[in-house]
Amino acid sequence: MGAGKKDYGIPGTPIFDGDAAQKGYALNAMCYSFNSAENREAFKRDEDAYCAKFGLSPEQRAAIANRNVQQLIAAGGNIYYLAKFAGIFGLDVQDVGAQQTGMTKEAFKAKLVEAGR
Amino acid sequence: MGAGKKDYGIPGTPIFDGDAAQKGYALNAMCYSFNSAENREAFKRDEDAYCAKFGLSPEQRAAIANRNVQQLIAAGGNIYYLAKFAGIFGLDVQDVGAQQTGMTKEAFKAKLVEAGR
Amino acid sequence: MATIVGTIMTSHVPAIGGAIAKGRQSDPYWKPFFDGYPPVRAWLDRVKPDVAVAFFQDHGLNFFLDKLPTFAVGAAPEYPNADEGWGIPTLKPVKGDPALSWHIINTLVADEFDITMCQQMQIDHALSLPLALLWPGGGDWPIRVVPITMNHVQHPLPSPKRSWKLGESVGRAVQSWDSDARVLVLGTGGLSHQLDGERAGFINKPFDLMCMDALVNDPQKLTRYSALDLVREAGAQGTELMAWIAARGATPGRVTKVHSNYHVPISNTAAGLLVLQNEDAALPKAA
Amino acid sequence: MATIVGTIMTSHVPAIGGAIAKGRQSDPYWKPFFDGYPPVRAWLDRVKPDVAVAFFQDHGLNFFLDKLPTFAVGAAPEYPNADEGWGIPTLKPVKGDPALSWHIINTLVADEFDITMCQQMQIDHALSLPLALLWPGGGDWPIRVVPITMNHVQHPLPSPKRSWKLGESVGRAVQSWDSDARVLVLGTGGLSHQLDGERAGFINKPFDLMCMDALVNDPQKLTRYSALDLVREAGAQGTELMAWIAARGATPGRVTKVHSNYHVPISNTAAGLLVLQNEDAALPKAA
Ligand SMILES: [Fe+3]
Ligand SMILES: [Fe+3]
Repeated sequence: MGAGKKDYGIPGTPIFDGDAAQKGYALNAMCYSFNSAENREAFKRDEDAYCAKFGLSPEQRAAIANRNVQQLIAAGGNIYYLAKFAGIFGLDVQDVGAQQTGMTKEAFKAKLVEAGR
Repeated sequence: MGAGKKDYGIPGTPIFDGDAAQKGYALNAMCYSFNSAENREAFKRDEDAYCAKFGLSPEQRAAIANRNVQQLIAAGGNIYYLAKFAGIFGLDVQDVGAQQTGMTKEAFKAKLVEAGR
Repeated sequence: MATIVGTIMTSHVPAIGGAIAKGRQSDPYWKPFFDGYPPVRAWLDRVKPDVAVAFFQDHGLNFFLDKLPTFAVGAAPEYPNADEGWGIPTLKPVKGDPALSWHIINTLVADEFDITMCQQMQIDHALSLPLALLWPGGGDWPIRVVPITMNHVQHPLPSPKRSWKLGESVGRAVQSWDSDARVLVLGTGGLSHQLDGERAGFINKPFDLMCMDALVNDPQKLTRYSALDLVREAGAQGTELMAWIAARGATPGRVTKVHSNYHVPISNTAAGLLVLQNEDAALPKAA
Repeated sequence: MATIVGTIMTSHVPAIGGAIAKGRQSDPYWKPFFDGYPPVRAWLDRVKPDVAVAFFQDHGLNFFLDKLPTFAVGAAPEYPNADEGWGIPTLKPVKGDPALSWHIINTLVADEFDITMCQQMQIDHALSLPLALLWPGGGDWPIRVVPITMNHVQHPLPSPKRSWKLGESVGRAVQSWDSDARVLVLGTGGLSHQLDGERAGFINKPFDLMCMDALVNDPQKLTRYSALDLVREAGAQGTELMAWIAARGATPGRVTKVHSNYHVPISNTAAGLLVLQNEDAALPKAA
């Protein structure tokens, strides 16, 4: 589920540990750069060039191309840096949650409301 | 002697503490940049412009102009960063020590040899 | 010596910044959340803190995986805010208090905390939005801050027990600070939430309510959990509870609960709010 | 489990790099210093370490005052060297051992050390020159490293006692590492020296010799000094002794002294060298 090798026994929950951090370094470095609006624009202008600059692995490049959160996490992405990538497309953490759980955003939001009862 | 306000009771020995670190921030930031050969060249090319870029205080700017280690330390300079500034002029820690103790380099070196007996 | 007036623990999520910017405080979705804060502002008007010591995590703004500190203490004259990637409105910088920062740093290192000392630091939504909730309306922030960040980005995380001890040491530092300042302790983050994995959207209301109760009366109970226990019980990002634990550790003596609120959901998060007053400080009584 | 073969503690000063580059090892000034190392190399040939855990300070190469860690642990696949401002020849990068790095990081955080975790790190003369002394002649370094840096740039410094405990925890980590690797502990810096102030050039030979003796037989004695005590006794930069103390703390069980050397001056520094063998490890005997 996560990118690490160790099973921490918490279902459905990636643990971003040293293994994941090593695997995801280039991907997370790119997403960290999106703190800057200028870098976000550069990515939008030429996605290929921007990914190449950070040396993404083919798996990471494909996950970015697919805008697929599960693939990004499997490739070592850390959710806090990935959120900055999602921000480029105006996606929020509920979009990200819906995608990962295979729900519509409305259904995901309803699930959250239900958790509060 | 040092740039801090507190007296630590160790004669002739500056203690680079929080007060000194605050006072010396811009000066030390400039000297830290001298880790890069390119930045050392930029400093040599236009010392005024380079100092201005880092926002040195007038006291710091004068100490840099004077190449005076005691003034640099009084202005908040940290010896480890200052050593990189001295390196631009090919000066080593014995030149730096001789200047601070008011000795010739030969006399300073002799003092060190004496300390080993 | 400085006086700790009390402690505010609150959730933070970036979406709050959007709601404030768009004036949505009275929308049905947001009202139960924003309605929690007027009583806190009334309390702040009474106890009038000069400076806040704030515990929170940096969400990948200052620190990257190249050099990621477990605990970092700000010692800057000013802390700018940033949009963090989402283009949300950037709030005003907040003034620091270098004298208190260095006093805390000296105390922490003497107490064997291996902190990272930061003369430059930006603040993200974990500090800017709580400030905006406590002092709304724009204008300059009427408070100085000492930010203390805790790693919740990359495992191994510090433990709840270590976070508690960090808070204790900071509390001792503040109480030994030679100043007549009134100091607020702030802890931001949580409560239960999870952003990543198939369990995204996980919330644990019974656990949150237990924690909010324990934080008033029996806070050390929470130090028996490991960081991974918190992941399991409070969700992958629910480990931010440790900022509340640290803030509670920094709160000395006898406390009373001034106010609390709990609402699910705000964004993906169970939003909690808890205000404690230090009963050992000489503070004006409520009207 | 991994085996700690023993520990090398040595001074480092940038000028050594210049002397090596210019081939001055036999000059009268340098000979008493360089003559200390052939016996160490003979010992290394015998115990054949695969990886070194190295304690030293970063002299303003990786870290600046914006974000200065008390203790930082490298977890990079490779560590490049840099000239640090003096234009001295840059040595080859040294390979890391991320698996051991993360095992040490996990152990340290579990033991309540608030380290900064570094997936990128450069090495300065404090690591590159000891490597060049131990494995001269150029070519790839025959060893992997885990660098652990300690703040001696900005007060408050960690204490000798905290440095010792850091070493102890690292030693436990190495001994619990599931690997058949042979591990060398390395501590670099000191001995007495002072670069700044009217006391520049200060050296304290009796103190250094006492420390070198204590490090063999009674190392915890040195943990009674404060950081400022070391400034007073060993000079402003003599606090680097703490790297030796940490390295000794990481060395388990019974040790014997294999070799030592002490020569004043090299540059502004009293140059020390001490090699200890772990007698509890099954190691080949000397011929
Ligand atoms: Fe958060
Ligand atoms: Fe050194």
